[in-house]
Amino acid sequence: MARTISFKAAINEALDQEMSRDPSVIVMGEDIVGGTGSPGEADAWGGVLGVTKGLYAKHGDRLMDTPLSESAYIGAAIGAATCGMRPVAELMFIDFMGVCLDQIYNQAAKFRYMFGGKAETPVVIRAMVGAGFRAAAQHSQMLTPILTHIPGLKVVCPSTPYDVKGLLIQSIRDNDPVIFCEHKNLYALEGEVPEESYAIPFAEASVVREGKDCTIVTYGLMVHRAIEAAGALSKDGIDCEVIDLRTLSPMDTDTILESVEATGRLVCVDEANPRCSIAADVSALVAQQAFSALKAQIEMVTAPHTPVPFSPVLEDSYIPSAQQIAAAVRRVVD
Amino acid sequence: MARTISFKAAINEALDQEMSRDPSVIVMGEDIVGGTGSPGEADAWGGVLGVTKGLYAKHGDRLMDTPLSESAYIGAAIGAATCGMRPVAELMFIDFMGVCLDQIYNQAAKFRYMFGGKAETPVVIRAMVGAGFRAAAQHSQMLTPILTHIPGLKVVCPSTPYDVKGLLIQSIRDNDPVIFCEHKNLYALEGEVPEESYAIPFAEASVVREGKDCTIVTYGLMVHRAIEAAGALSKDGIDCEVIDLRTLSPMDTDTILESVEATGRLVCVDEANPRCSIAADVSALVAQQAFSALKAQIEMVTAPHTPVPFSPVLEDSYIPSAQQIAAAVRRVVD
Amino acid sequence: MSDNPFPLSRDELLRAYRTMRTIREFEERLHVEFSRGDIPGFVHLYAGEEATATGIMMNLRPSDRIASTHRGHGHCIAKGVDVNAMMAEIYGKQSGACRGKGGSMHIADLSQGMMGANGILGAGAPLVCGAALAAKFRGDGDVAVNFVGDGASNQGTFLESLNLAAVWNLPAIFVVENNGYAESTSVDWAVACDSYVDRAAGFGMPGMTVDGTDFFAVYEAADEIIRRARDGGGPALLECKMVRFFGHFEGDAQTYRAPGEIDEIRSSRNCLTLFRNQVTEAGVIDGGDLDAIDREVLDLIEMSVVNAKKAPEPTRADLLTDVYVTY
Amino acid sequence: MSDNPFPLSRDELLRAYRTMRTIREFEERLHVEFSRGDIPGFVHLYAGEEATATGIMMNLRPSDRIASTHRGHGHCIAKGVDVNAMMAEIYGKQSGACRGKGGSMHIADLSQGMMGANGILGAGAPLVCGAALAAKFRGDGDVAVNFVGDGASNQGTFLESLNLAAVWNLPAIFVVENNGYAESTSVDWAVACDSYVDRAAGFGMPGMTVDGTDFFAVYEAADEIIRRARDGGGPALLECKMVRFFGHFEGDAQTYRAPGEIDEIRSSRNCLTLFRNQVTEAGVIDGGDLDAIDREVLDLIEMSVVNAKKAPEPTRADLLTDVYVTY
Ligand SMILES: Cc1ncc(C[n+]2csc(CCOP(=O)(O)OP(=O)(O)O)c2C)c(N)n1
Ligand SMILES: Cc1ncc(C[n+]2csc(CCOP(=O)(O)OP(=O)(O)O)c2C)c(N)n1
Ligand SMILES: [Mg+2]
Ligand SMILES: [Mg+2]
Repeated sequence: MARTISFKAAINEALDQEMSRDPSVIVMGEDIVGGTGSPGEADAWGGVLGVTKGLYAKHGDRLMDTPLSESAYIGAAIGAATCGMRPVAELMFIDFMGVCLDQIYNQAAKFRYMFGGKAETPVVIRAMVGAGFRAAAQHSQMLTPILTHIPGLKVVCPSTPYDVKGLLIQSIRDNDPVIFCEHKNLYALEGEVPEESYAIPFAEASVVREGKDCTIVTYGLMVHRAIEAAGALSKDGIDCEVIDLRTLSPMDTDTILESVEATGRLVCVDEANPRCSIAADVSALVAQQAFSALKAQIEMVTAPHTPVPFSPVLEDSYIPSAQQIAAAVRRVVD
Repeated sequence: MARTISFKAAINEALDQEMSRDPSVIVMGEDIVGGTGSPGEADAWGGVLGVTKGLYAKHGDRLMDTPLSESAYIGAAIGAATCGMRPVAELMFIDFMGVCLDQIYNQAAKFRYMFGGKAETPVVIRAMVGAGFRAAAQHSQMLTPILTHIPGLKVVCPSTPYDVKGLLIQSIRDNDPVIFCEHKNLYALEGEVPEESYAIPFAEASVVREGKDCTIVTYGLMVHRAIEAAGALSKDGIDCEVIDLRTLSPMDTDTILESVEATGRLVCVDEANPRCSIAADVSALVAQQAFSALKAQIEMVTAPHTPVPFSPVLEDSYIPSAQQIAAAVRRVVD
Repeated sequence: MSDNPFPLSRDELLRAYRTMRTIREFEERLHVEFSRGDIPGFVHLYAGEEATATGIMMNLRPSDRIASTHRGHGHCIAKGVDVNAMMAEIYGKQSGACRGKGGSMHIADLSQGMMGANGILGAGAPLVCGAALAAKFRGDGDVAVNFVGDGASNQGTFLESLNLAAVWNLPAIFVVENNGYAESTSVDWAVACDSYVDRAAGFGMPGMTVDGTDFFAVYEAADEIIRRARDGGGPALLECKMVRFFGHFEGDAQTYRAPGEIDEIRSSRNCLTLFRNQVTEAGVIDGGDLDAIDREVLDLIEMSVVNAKKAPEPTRADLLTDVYVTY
Repeated sequence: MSDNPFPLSRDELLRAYRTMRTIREFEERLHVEFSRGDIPGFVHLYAGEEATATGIMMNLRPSDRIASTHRGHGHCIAKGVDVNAMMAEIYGKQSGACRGKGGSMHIADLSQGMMGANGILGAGAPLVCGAALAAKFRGDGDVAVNFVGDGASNQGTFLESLNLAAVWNLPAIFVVENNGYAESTSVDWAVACDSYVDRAAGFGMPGMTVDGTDFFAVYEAADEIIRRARDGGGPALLECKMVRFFGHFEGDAQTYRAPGEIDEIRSSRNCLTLFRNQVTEAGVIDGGDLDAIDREVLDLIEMSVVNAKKAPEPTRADLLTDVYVTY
């Protein structure tokens, strides 16, 4: 039975259902319970934005607060994953990966290969990504291209309450390390979500809008901007297909290529910085494998090559807009 | 007066000349002097592969060994840079950036922007990159795409003794943070290098081979493989232009675009892993800005989406070969 | 008036009080402005902790460097950053200390030796090692001070910096601001050692613990370790036990606190009241002079808010500048 | 023969000796093979340090986990990893413990509780916290042991893991293998604290220091702290003072050492000689039995090299497998 809940509630529900289903699932992070050792209410915070609120009451010590030591506890989640647990570790903001990246990319991502296929590391690292929160340069990055570059990691970035629940459940059940990117500006988004548990397979992009004139490939918050742009363009008779990648690694290349074969035009939209971005990656894929279908240059709409500014005025112009996306589409369809 | 010296000796000479020229230049890293506190010879190592050997004898305490704490000493170099020094910090292998990336990408790279243009951070971080050393998954990565993705960083990756000297001198004189990538399999390469000091400006790619049929864009060790491939192809009358980017950020887009305008064909070669790579970045640039000149799909030749294997047999097949490059060129010229 | 039992002159004491009061007023006002919805982003207030920033900074010169935390307003004000520039920055305006690009978590003013608030826990410690190293090369006796919270004191970045500072014998001071909480989590749970003196000993440096709400206790401890550092005696760690009057950040419901805890600390551990009592009871300053400062500070903060609100926003063009020295 | 004054049975003592001898022979042979140019990449030898790995591992069961370092051969052998699979791995062969993909710095065998040698200093500590956490959830009394070098003990990753292990009260043991050097750099310079006992205290856990070349000293200290950890008593740190017979890695000229240092330690601090004297003088084992083991080990290592050399190389297809569980 589906009902309307928020993106945030859908994450909470996915964690709750997987913890109930599988005793090897444990959840750890900074203040994800909240109030450990403090005199007041236990489970006071449920995470900095309340995403895990209420889970401690149901699942008790399988949720653990941690000291402020990301290398230690993210690494501990990874180590526990090689010992039969299915830890979900919260890295509050993806920006903090700078203090624990080694455990993610030299350890978790490489165990299986370095050990000749003899290790499994079913760990999920949940992290908030993206700008728009007025949180400035160190709390607003996407960094999805950096993680996508690394062999051995899987990278997920959902755009709807329905997808975030199904993809988080799949991530927890998956036997490889998964970086689960939650756009903080989607937490309040409401949408239809079934009560029962379900998993959405990786490497299956969703065509959120069908169209014949131009393909727009994107993910995360930008999916909604792309849909907005497509809506505006349709008034001028420009019919866009919008593809939500949902998982960046592995990526559903077939859906992208088939769409471009049909439309002959491509605009890649990425909230990340431009150099070596997901937008560049998708552009390169198509320029190599669907070149003959292309009727025009491939346009990219990304954040500029700058850190994220604090000023609301500046931050709003930093984040790619529906107008910029529409303009890029016009450049390729004219 | 130019004479033939090794890539390694050219790095040593650049450091020596800049230390003599500018007292604010200091050099720090693990065992870059070698033997600190030990009973035997001072200056025993001069770096794990001897790159800084002999500098301590000339410049004394301006070269500093460090404890094995990359966040602390790389961050110290960054902090000192904001106080008027020009530190050159050695991160032995770029693979180790996982334990100190925060200082590089959230601190050094963002100070100037976060502080509204009121900071200068003239730090150079030297690191060995690349495969072929039988050093396995944690000592053989390129990681250049990750660093190139980050606004505020400059990324350099030279391919010859001449370039490495001139680019390191420029890096030390530059007022922004520079990641200076030294391919460990180029250290032994001999080449003509002037004795006197000289600086090579950033964002000036070098056309190491002119040709009219196909443009090959690459950097680092791959430049030599590309030249080898071009040589083989010329025997079949295929005339390749080979562009050595030299600096990945900032990147010389004009030289790339002009070349593709002329040849109409592009092969991007990158020793890094494929997703969100430099190869993808250059492909996307051209697919967007020189599309109309393209006569064929853009090919990429990169390492596979795997960690670097230890076995010599496997590692040799991991690194892009001249044969793979030549085959890619044939796919676009036929 | 009776003669002065304090290590500071009457004028210095007035300056210290003015600094503490300015911080308090700045934070109390931000709390109000934030609740009105006028302030963007995350704001972490320093109210209750003023005596520590002030007690340390009264020992520093402009050329000494400090690296701060996400809770940096107090450090900025005490180190001499202009209050109007700070307020404008927090409002994201072009006239801000960072031209609106940094915000509360990234206020910096290198001209005052303030290397920046920091959004990354523990990140200031290596930077301070670098500033201390530069001072050592200059040989001018400058020091560098790193502020770190109790929670952040568990970051590897901070811990390995302690070792580096000791090994290089740097003029670096590490001030642990122990306000009992890291977000909602108790320091008693999260920090394994019995005392920060032990943790300092684990890195071969002297450690001290003082009441961070007692200006004079902080001042005197800082005086000793900073003097030693200037003389080449190397780094030290100072734990200041303090209290946080507001939530972790604005909007924090603080249900993890004990009932009545906030009222209790506001009345019994108010560093401004304590200072006032100390100097007036000693008869060195009379209350009227402090009241006068209170009024002046009130006006200063009022003006800073008025100015910040009417200051121009950055322009779209500003988005693309200050990335590199060249643009 | 006279009765046994040792904490281990005669059979266990013979097993301990065989383990130490196997490590020594394995490393001495690699030294020779490397100098012939037959071994690819970096090789860090454990010769001289055998008593520590063996003394610790004699207290562990197969289900206990360990995380090792770049100098991991000794830990592997003592934890029960097959010597032939190890040798083949070091030669990069398909029959290797990691099918030739890992090499000397990444040998692992999870079936034996060996979580891997590691090319990143300090990286094993968080992993051991995780293994200890899993054991705690299982409640089966298993422990996890992290080996770390003196130099790597300055890594923030290691340091913050000590705090986490203490805060979570994990059955985790941290063994600092202090061989006096980190590459060419002296521990006396690079590690600021007077003693690792102090560093442990800085993270609220007991610390001990023993002679890492004395098997019995290591065994007894490990027995105590591991027993306590199994009983829920929490983590501990054990410093083992030891000597490195070879260079940092093969090819190291070692000019940073004192003249004659190597001869001196090889004669006066040879853990195998010490053990032999201890058990023979006590009359528990006679030398002949140990000589027999020496010969058997010699054959074992010889065979492992012969097998490794003639083992097939991985095939090109192997390049693209084992990246994910699905391929
Ligand atoms: C590396 C990193 N991890 C986590 C955070 C999120 N965070 C910001 S402040 C804070 C609590 C800090 O507590 P403490 O160090 O005691 O300082 P206080 O807020 O009490 O002044 C946390 C967890 C961060 N900013 N950086
Ligand atoms: C994070 C990181 N930094 C640096 C290195 C390079 N490195 C490998 S071994 C080593 C020395 C380690 O010394 P120690 O920890 O004492 O171990 P030992 O070699 O003496 O056994 C160094 C610096 C590394 N592998 N990882
Ligand atoms: Mg605190
Ligand atoms: Mg050592």
